Amino acid sequence: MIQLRYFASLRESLGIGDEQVELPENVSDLPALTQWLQQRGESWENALADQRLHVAVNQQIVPADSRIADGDEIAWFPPVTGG
Amino acid sequence: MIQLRYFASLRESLGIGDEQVELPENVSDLPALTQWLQQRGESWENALADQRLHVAVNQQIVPADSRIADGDEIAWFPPVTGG
Amino acid sequence: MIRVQTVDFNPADELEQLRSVNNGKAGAMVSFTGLVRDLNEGDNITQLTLEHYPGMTEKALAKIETQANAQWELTATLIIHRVGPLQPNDNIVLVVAASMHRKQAFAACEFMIDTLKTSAPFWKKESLQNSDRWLAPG
Amino acid sequence: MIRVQTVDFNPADELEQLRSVNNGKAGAMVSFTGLVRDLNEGDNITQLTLEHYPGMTEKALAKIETQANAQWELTATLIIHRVGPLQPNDNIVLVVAASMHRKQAFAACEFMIDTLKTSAPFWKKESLQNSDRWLAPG
Repeated sequence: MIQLRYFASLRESLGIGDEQVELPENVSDLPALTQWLQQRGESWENALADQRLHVAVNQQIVPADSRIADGDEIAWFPPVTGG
Repeated sequence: MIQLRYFASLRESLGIGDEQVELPENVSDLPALTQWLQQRGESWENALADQRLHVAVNQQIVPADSRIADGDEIAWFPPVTGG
Repeated sequence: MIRVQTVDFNPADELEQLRSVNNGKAGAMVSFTGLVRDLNEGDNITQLTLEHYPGMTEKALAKIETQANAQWELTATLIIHRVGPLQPNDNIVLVVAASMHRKQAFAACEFMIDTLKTSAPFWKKESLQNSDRWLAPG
Repeated sequence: MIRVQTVDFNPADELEQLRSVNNGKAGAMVSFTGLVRDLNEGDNITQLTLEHYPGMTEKALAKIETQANAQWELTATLIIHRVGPLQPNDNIVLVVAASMHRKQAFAACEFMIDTLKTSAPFWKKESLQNSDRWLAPG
Protein backbone atom coordinates (compact mmCIF):
# COMPACT_ATOMS: atom_id res chain seq x y z
CA MET A 1 0.00 0.00 0.00
CA ILE A 2 1.01 3.58 -0.55
CA GLN A 3 -0.47 6.62 1.16
CA LEU A 4 -1.46 9.47 -1.17
CA ARG A 5 -2.18 13.01 0.04
CA TYR A 6 -3.44 16.11 -1.74
CA PHE A 7 -3.44 19.59 -0.19
CA ALA A 8 -5.05 23.01 -0.49
CA SER A 9 -6.40 23.96 -3.94
CA LEU A 10 -5.36 20.56 -5.33
CA ARG A 11 -7.37 18.80 -2.62
CA GLU A 12 -10.38 20.90 -3.57
CA SER A 13 -9.95 20.27 -7.31
CA LEU A 14 -9.74 16.52 -6.79
CA GLY A 15 -12.37 16.38 -4.07
CA ILE A 16 -10.17 14.11 -1.95
CA GLY A 17 -7.56 14.75 0.74
CA ASP A 18 -5.93 11.38 1.20
CA GLU A 19 -6.27 7.76 0.22
CA GLN A 20 -4.45 4.46 0.51
CA VAL A 21 -3.96 2.46 -2.68
CA GLU A 22 -2.05 -0.59 -3.76
CA LEU A 23 1.10 0.37 -5.62
CA PRO A 24 0.24 -0.65 -9.19
CA GLU A 25 2.44 -3.13 -11.04
CA ASN A 26 5.10 -1.47 -13.18
CA VAL A 27 4.91 1.79 -11.22
CA SER A 28 8.22 2.56 -9.57
CA ASP A 29 8.64 6.31 -9.93
CA LEU A 30 6.63 9.51 -9.63
CA PRO A 31 6.03 10.10 -13.37
CA ALA A 32 4.51 6.62 -13.70
CA LEU A 33 2.38 7.09 -10.58
CA THR A 34 1.14 10.46 -11.78
CA GLN A 35 0.29 9.04 -15.18
CA TRP A 36 -1.61 6.18 -13.53
CA LEU A 37 -3.62 8.65 -11.40
CA GLN A 38 -4.34 10.83 -14.42
CA GLN A 39 -6.18 7.92 -16.02
CA ARG A 40 -8.91 8.44 -13.44
CA GLY A 41 -10.47 11.19 -15.53
CA GLU A 42 -10.19 14.72 -16.82
CA SER A 43 -10.09 16.46 -13.43
CA TRP A 44 -7.15 14.28 -12.38
CA GLU A 45 -5.44 14.68 -15.72
CA ASN A 46 -5.65 18.46 -15.55
CA ALA A 47 -4.97 18.96 -11.85
CA LEU A 48 -1.83 16.80 -11.77
CA ALA A 49 -0.51 18.38 -15.00
CA ASP A 50 0.09 21.66 -13.11
CA GLN A 51 3.83 22.24 -13.32
CA ARG A 52 3.83 24.35 -10.15
CA LEU A 53 2.88 21.38 -7.96
CA HIS A 54 5.42 20.09 -5.46
CA VAL A 55 5.73 16.45 -4.54
CA ALA A 56 6.87 15.13 -1.19
CA VAL A 57 7.82 11.52 -0.60
CA ASN A 58 7.75 10.51 3.05
CA GLN A 59 7.37 14.18 4.01
CA GLN A 60 10.43 15.39 2.10
CA ILE A 61 10.11 17.45 -1.07
CA VAL A 62 11.73 15.48 -3.90
CA PRO A 63 12.39 15.96 -7.64
CA ALA A 64 9.45 15.13 -9.90
CA ASP A 65 11.19 12.07 -11.35
CA SER A 66 12.03 10.40 -8.02
CA ARG A 67 11.55 6.68 -7.45
CA ILE A 68 8.88 5.40 -5.08
CA ALA A 69 8.36 2.15 -3.22
CA ASP A 70 5.65 0.26 -1.41
CA GLY A 71 4.89 1.86 1.97
CA ASP A 72 5.73 5.39 0.85
CA GLU A 73 3.65 8.43 1.73
CA ILE A 74 3.36 10.62 -1.37
CA ALA A 75 1.90 14.13 -1.27
CA TRP A 76 1.12 16.68 -3.99
CA PHE A 77 0.56 20.32 -3.17
CA PRO A 78 0.73 23.84 -4.65
CA PRO A 79 3.50 26.28 -3.66
CA VAL A 80 3.39 27.01 0.07
CA THR A 81 2.09 30.30 1.46
CA GLY A 82 2.53 30.19 5.23
CA GLY A 83 3.95 32.78 7.59
CA MET B 1 24.22 82.96 31.09
CA ILE B 2 25.02 79.66 29.42
CA GLN B 3 24.13 76.20 30.68
CA LEU B 4 26.99 73.70 30.70
CA ARG B 5 26.46 69.92 31.04
CA TYR B 6 28.89 67.03 31.38
CA PHE B 7 27.90 63.37 31.12
CA ALA B 8 29.03 59.87 32.04
CA SER B 9 32.80 59.36 32.49
CA LEU B 10 33.43 63.05 31.76
CA ARG B 11 31.03 64.05 34.55
CA GLU B 12 32.91 61.77 36.93
CA SER B 13 36.33 63.07 35.83
CA LEU B 14 35.26 66.68 36.37
CA GLY B 15 33.21 66.00 39.48
CA ILE B 16 30.36 68.14 38.17
CA GLY B 17 27.25 67.40 36.08
CA ASP B 18 25.98 70.83 35.19
CA GLU B 19 26.48 74.50 35.91
CA GLN B 20 25.33 77.90 34.77
CA VAL B 21 28.00 80.46 33.97
CA GLU B 22 28.17 83.91 32.40
CA LEU B 23 29.40 83.66 28.83
CA PRO B 24 32.90 85.18 29.10
CA GLU B 25 33.83 88.23 27.00
CA ASN B 26 35.52 87.32 23.72
CA VAL B 27 34.14 83.76 23.77
CA SER B 28 31.90 83.16 20.77
CA ASP B 29 32.71 79.63 19.67
CA LEU B 30 33.30 76.18 21.14
CA PRO B 31 37.13 76.17 20.87
CA ALA B 32 37.31 79.43 22.86
CA LEU B 33 34.85 78.15 25.45
CA THR B 34 36.76 74.89 25.83
CA GLN B 35 40.03 76.78 26.22
CA TRP B 36 38.46 79.01 28.86
CA LEU B 37 37.20 75.98 30.81
CA GLN B 38 40.58 74.26 30.54
CA GLN B 39 42.13 77.13 32.48
CA ARG B 40 40.33 75.84 35.56
CA GLY B 41 43.09 73.30 36.15
CA GLU B 42 44.76 70.13 35.04
CA SER B 43 41.73 67.84 35.35
CA TRP B 44 39.74 70.18 33.11
CA GLU B 45 42.62 70.59 30.71
CA ASN B 46 43.06 66.86 30.33
CA ALA B 47 39.40 65.81 30.33
CA LEU B 48 38.31 68.32 27.68
CA ALA B 49 41.33 67.50 25.49
CA ASP B 50 39.85 64.06 24.74
CA GLN B 51 39.28 64.03 20.99
CA ARG B 52 36.55 61.41 21.29
CA LEU B 53 34.23 63.80 23.16
CA HIS B 54 31.05 64.95 21.41
CA VAL B 55 29.59 68.41 21.90
CA ALA B 56 25.90 69.27 21.71
CA VAL B 57 24.62 72.83 21.53
CA ASN B 58 20.97 73.16 22.50
CA GLN B 59 20.67 69.37 22.45
CA GLN B 60 21.95 68.91 18.91
CA ILE B 61 25.39 67.42 18.22
CA VAL B 62 27.47 70.04 16.41
CA PRO B 63 30.98 70.31 14.92
CA ALA B 64 33.70 71.13 17.45
CA ASP B 65 34.29 74.59 15.97
CA SER B 66 30.66 75.75 16.11
CA ARG B 67 29.68 79.22 17.32
CA ILE B 68 27.83 79.69 20.58
CA ALA B 69 25.69 82.48 22.00
CA ASP B 70 24.30 83.67 25.30
CA GLY B 71 21.45 81.43 26.46
CA ASP B 72 22.85 78.29 24.84
CA GLU B 73 22.89 74.89 26.53
CA ILE B 74 26.24 73.24 25.81
CA ALA B 75 26.98 69.61 26.66
CA TRP B 76 30.12 67.47 26.42
CA PHE B 77 29.99 63.70 26.52
CA PRO B 78 31.85 60.53 25.49
CA PRO B 79 30.63 58.34 22.61
CA VAL B 80 27.16 57.00 23.35
CA THR B 81 26.57 53.37 24.34
CA GLY B 82 22.81 52.89 24.69
CA GLY B 83 20.54 50.18 23.36
CA MET C 1 11.12 25.04 20.11
CA ILE C 2 8.41 24.71 17.48
CA ARG C 3 4.62 24.52 17.82
CA VAL C 4 1.84 24.17 15.26
CA GLN C 5 -1.54 24.83 16.81
CA THR C 6 -5.11 25.95 16.19
CA VAL C 7 -5.40 27.91 19.44
CA ASP C 8 -4.15 31.47 19.73
CA PHE C 9 -0.84 32.36 21.29
CA ASN C 10 0.27 35.50 23.07
CA PRO C 11 3.55 36.86 21.64
CA ALA C 12 4.01 38.83 24.84
CA ASP C 13 3.81 35.76 27.07
CA GLU C 14 6.08 33.81 24.74
CA LEU C 15 8.72 36.54 24.80
CA GLU C 16 8.48 36.87 28.57
CA GLN C 17 8.82 33.11 28.89
CA LEU C 18 11.95 33.13 26.70
CA ARG C 19 13.34 36.03 28.70
CA SER C 20 12.79 34.28 32.00
CA VAL C 21 14.74 31.21 30.89
CA ASN C 22 17.39 33.42 29.27
CA ASN C 23 18.77 34.31 32.67
CA GLY C 24 21.27 36.92 31.44
CA LYS C 25 22.85 34.86 28.64
CA ALA C 26 21.48 36.73 25.61
CA GLY C 27 21.62 40.46 25.15
CA ALA C 28 19.41 40.59 22.08
CA MET C 29 16.05 39.10 21.22
CA VAL C 30 14.38 39.69 17.87
CA SER C 31 10.81 38.62 17.18
CA PHE C 32 8.64 38.54 14.10
CA THR C 33 4.86 38.41 14.48
CA GLY C 34 2.72 37.74 11.41
CA LEU C 35 -0.86 39.00 11.64
CA VAL C 36 -3.94 38.50 9.51
CA ARG C 37 -4.55 41.64 7.45
CA ASP C 38 -8.06 42.93 6.93
CA LEU C 39 -7.35 44.00 3.36
CA ASN C 40 -5.49 42.19 0.56
CA GLU C 41 -5.27 43.19 -3.11
CA GLY C 42 -8.00 45.72 -2.45
CA ASP C 43 -10.47 43.23 -1.00
CA ASN C 44 -11.84 43.03 2.53
CA ILE C 45 -10.83 39.77 4.17
CA THR C 46 -13.46 38.21 6.41
CA GLN C 47 -11.47 35.09 7.31
CA LEU C 48 -8.14 33.46 6.59
CA THR C 49 -7.88 29.67 6.77
CA LEU C 50 -4.49 28.02 7.24
CA GLU C 51 -4.08 24.47 6.00
CA HIS C 52 -0.97 22.44 6.74
CA TYR C 53 0.53 19.00 6.27
CA PRO C 54 0.55 17.42 9.74
CA GLY C 55 3.86 15.69 10.34
CA MET C 56 5.75 17.25 7.46
CA THR C 57 5.07 20.78 8.73
CA GLU C 58 6.64 20.05 12.11
CA LYS C 59 9.66 18.48 10.42
CA ALA C 60 10.07 21.48 8.13
CA LEU C 61 9.93 23.92 11.07
CA ALA C 62 12.37 21.85 13.12
CA LYS C 63 14.77 21.83 10.16
CA ILE C 64 14.54 25.62 9.86
CA GLU C 65 15.39 25.97 13.56
CA THR C 66 18.31 23.57 13.19
CA GLN C 67 19.65 25.49 10.17
CA ALA C 68 19.41 28.80 12.02
CA ASN C 69 21.24 27.42 15.04
CA ALA C 70 23.96 26.00 12.80
CA GLN C 71 24.49 29.30 10.98
CA TRP C 72 24.33 31.77 13.90
CA GLU C 73 25.25 31.80 17.59
CA LEU C 74 21.82 31.65 19.18
CA THR C 75 20.82 31.05 22.78
CA ALA C 76 17.17 30.32 21.94
CA THR C 77 14.81 30.03 18.99
CA LEU C 78 11.04 29.71 18.82
CA ILE C 79 8.61 29.16 15.96
CA ILE C 80 4.85 29.05 16.61
CA HIS C 81 2.44 28.79 13.67
CA ARG C 82 -1.32 28.64 13.85
CA VAL C 83 -3.58 26.61 11.56
CA GLY C 84 -7.33 26.62 10.98
CA PRO C 85 -9.72 29.56 10.56
CA LEU C 86 -8.38 32.98 11.63
CA GLN C 87 -9.89 36.47 11.74
CA PRO C 88 -8.33 39.82 10.75
CA ASN C 89 -5.65 40.94 13.24
CA ASP C 90 -5.26 37.43 14.65
CA ASN C 91 -1.74 36.18 15.21
CA ILE C 92 -0.59 33.77 12.49
CA VAL C 93 3.04 33.15 13.30
CA LEU C 94 5.70 34.08 15.85
CA VAL C 95 9.42 33.61 15.20
CA VAL C 96 12.00 34.56 17.83
CA ALA C 97 15.79 34.42 17.86
CA ALA C 98 17.87 35.26 20.95
CA SER C 99 21.60 35.84 20.79
CA MET C 100 24.47 37.58 22.50
CA HIS C 101 24.79 39.57 19.29
CA ARG C 102 22.09 41.81 17.88
CA LYS C 103 23.07 41.35 14.22
CA GLN C 104 22.90 37.59 14.58
CA ALA C 105 19.49 37.74 16.24
CA PHE C 106 18.14 39.89 13.39
CA ALA C 107 19.69 37.72 10.68
CA ALA C 108 18.48 34.47 12.22
CA CYS C 109 14.94 35.72 12.82
CA GLU C 110 14.62 37.01 9.26
CA PHE C 111 16.12 33.80 7.86
CA MET C 112 13.63 31.65 9.79
CA ILE C 113 10.53 33.55 8.64
CA ASP C 114 11.81 33.83 5.05
CA THR C 115 12.56 30.11 4.91
CA LEU C 116 9.26 29.23 6.57
CA LYS C 117 7.40 31.17 3.88
CA THR C 118 9.09 29.30 1.04
CA SER C 119 9.56 25.81 2.43
CA ALA C 120 7.12 24.93 5.23
CA PRO C 121 3.92 23.25 4.03
CA PHE C 122 1.23 25.80 4.93
CA TRP C 123 -1.43 27.15 2.58
CA LYS C 124 -3.64 30.19 3.00
CA LYS C 125 -7.19 30.57 1.79
CA GLU C 126 -8.82 33.96 2.02
CA SER C 127 -12.55 34.36 2.48
CA LEU C 128 -13.93 37.54 0.91
CA GLN C 129 -17.47 38.80 1.18
CA ASN C 130 -18.90 36.35 -1.38
CA SER C 131 -16.05 34.07 -2.41
CA ASP C 132 -12.90 32.23 -1.35
CA ARG C 133 -9.47 32.20 -2.95
CA TRP C 134 -6.22 30.34 -2.36
CA LEU C 135 -3.20 32.61 -2.08
CA ALA C 136 -0.21 32.31 -4.37
CA PRO C 137 3.32 32.90 -3.00
CA GLY C 138 3.92 36.67 -2.85
CA MET D 1 5.80 56.50 20.28
CA ILE D 2 8.91 56.90 22.43
CA ARG D 3 9.40 56.52 26.18
CA VAL D 4 12.46 56.94 28.42
CA GLN D 5 11.82 55.56 31.87
CA THR D 6 13.38 54.08 35.00
CA VAL D 7 10.60 51.58 35.61
CA ASP D 8 10.54 48.24 33.86
CA PHE D 9 8.38 47.56 30.84
CA ASN D 10 6.85 44.33 29.60
CA PRO D 11 7.67 43.68 25.93
CA ALA D 12 4.73 41.31 25.79
CA ASP D 13 2.22 43.89 26.96
CA GLU D 14 3.69 46.48 24.63
CA LEU D 15 3.41 44.16 21.64
CA GLU D 16 -0.12 43.17 22.58
CA GLN D 17 -1.04 46.84 22.94
CA LEU D 18 0.37 47.61 19.49
CA ARG D 19 -1.47 44.63 18.05
CA SER D 20 -4.77 45.70 19.57
CA VAL D 21 -4.56 49.16 17.99
CA ASN D 22 -3.30 47.65 14.71
CA ASN D 23 -6.77 46.38 13.92
CA GLY D 24 -5.79 44.39 10.82
CA LYS D 25 -3.72 47.09 9.09
CA ALA D 26 -0.23 45.60 9.45
CA GLY D 27 0.66 42.04 8.59
CA ALA D 28 4.16 42.14 10.07
CA MET D 29 5.54 43.27 13.40
CA VAL D 30 9.25 43.04 14.23
CA SER D 31 10.58 43.70 17.71
CA PHE D 32 14.04 44.02 19.19
CA THR D 33 14.51 43.56 22.93
CA GLY D 34 17.85 44.46 24.50
CA LEU D 35 18.63 42.70 27.77
CA VAL D 36 21.31 43.15 30.41
CA ARG D 37 23.88 40.38 30.04
CA ASP D 38 25.35 38.72 33.10
CA LEU D 39 28.79 38.41 31.52
CA ASN D 40 30.81 40.89 29.46
CA GLU D 41 34.40 40.59 28.35
CA GLY D 42 34.76 37.62 30.68
CA ASP D 43 33.58 39.48 33.78
CA ASN D 44 30.48 38.87 35.84
CA ILE D 45 28.21 41.91 35.76
CA THR D 46 26.41 42.70 39.01
CA GLN D 47 24.68 45.85 37.81
CA LEU D 48 24.37 48.03 34.70
CA THR D 49 23.62 51.72 35.12
CA LEU D 50 22.16 53.69 32.24
CA GLU D 51 22.76 57.44 32.20
CA HIS D 52 21.05 59.71 29.68
CA TYR D 53 20.70 63.35 28.71
CA PRO D 54 17.13 64.30 29.65
CA GLY D 55 15.58 66.33 26.90
CA MET D 56 18.13 65.56 24.23
CA THR D 57 17.55 61.81 24.53
CA GLU D 58 13.84 62.15 23.82
CA LYS D 59 14.56 64.38 20.82
CA ALA D 60 17.11 61.89 19.48
CA LEU D 61 14.65 58.99 19.79
CA ALA D 62 11.83 60.98 18.20
CA LYS D 63 14.12 61.84 15.30
CA ILE D 64 15.00 58.15 14.81
CA GLU D 65 11.29 57.30 14.69
CA THR D 66 10.65 60.08 12.20
CA GLN D 67 13.51 58.93 9.98
CA ALA D 68 12.24 55.33 10.03
CA ASN D 69 8.72 56.40 9.11
CA ALA D 70 10.07 58.55 6.27
CA GLN D 71 12.15 55.71 4.86
CA TRP D 72 9.74 52.79 5.17
CA GLU D 73 5.98 52.24 5.00
CA LEU D 74 5.18 51.65 8.66
CA THR D 75 1.88 51.49 10.45
CA ALA D 76 3.39 51.85 13.93
CA THR D 77 6.73 52.32 15.67
CA LEU D 78 7.71 52.15 19.32
CA ILE D 79 10.95 52.85 21.19
CA ILE D 80 11.16 52.34 24.95
CA HIS D 81 14.51 52.77 26.73
CA ARG D 82 15.16 52.37 30.42
CA VAL D 83 17.59 54.45 32.48
CA GLY D 84 19.02 54.05 35.98
CA PRO D 85 20.37 50.92 37.68
CA LEU D 86 19.49 47.58 36.04
CA GLN D 87 20.22 43.96 36.94
CA PRO D 88 21.28 41.07 34.65
CA ASN D 89 18.45 39.89 32.39
CA ASP D 90 16.51 43.15 32.91
CA ASN D 91 15.00 44.73 29.83
CA ILE D 92 17.01 47.70 28.56
CA VAL D 93 15.32 48.67 25.34
CA LEU D 94 12.41 47.68 23.15
CA VAL D 95 12.12 48.75 19.51
CA VAL D 96 9.12 47.72 17.39
CA ALA D 97 8.22 48.36 13.75
CA ALA D 98 4.88 47.30 12.24
CA SER D 99 4.26 47.29 8.51
CA MET D 100 2.19 45.69 5.79
CA HIS D 101 5.49 44.34 4.48
CA ARG D 102 7.77 42.01 6.41
CA LYS D 103 11.02 43.21 4.78
CA GLN D 104 10.19 46.80 5.68
CA ALA D 105 9.39 45.91 9.29
CA PHE D 106 12.74 44.12 9.66
CA ALA D 107 14.71 46.90 7.97
CA ALA D 108 13.04 49.64 10.00
CA CYS D 109 13.46 47.85 13.33
CA GLU D 110 17.14 47.16 12.70
CA PHE D 111 17.70 50.74 11.51
CA MET D 112 16.12 52.14 14.67
CA ILE D 113 18.19 50.08 17.10
CA ASP D 114 21.40 50.60 15.09
CA THR D 115 20.85 54.35 14.96
CA LEU D 116 19.88 54.48 18.63
CA LYS D 117 23.16 52.80 19.54
CA THR D 118 25.26 55.35 17.66
CA SER D 119 23.31 58.59 18.10
CA ALA D 120 21.04 58.63 21.15
CA PRO D 121 22.69 60.04 24.29
CA PHE D 122 22.78 57.06 26.62
CA TRP D 123 25.83 55.78 28.49
CA LYS D 124 26.35 52.43 30.17
CA LYS D 125 28.37 51.80 33.29
CA GLU D 126 29.02 48.23 34.35
CA SER D 127 29.46 47.25 37.98
CA LEU D 128 31.74 44.24 38.46
CA GLN D 129 32.47 42.46 41.73
CA ASN D 130 34.90 45.12 42.99
CA SER D 131 34.94 47.91 40.41
CA ASP D 132 32.94 49.93 37.89
CA ARG D 133 33.69 50.70 34.26
CA TRP D 134 32.12 52.85 31.55
CA LEU D 135 31.50 51.00 28.33
CA ALA D 136 32.99 52.11 25.02
CA PRO D 137 30.95 51.75 21.81
CA GLY D 138 31.19 48.13 20.62
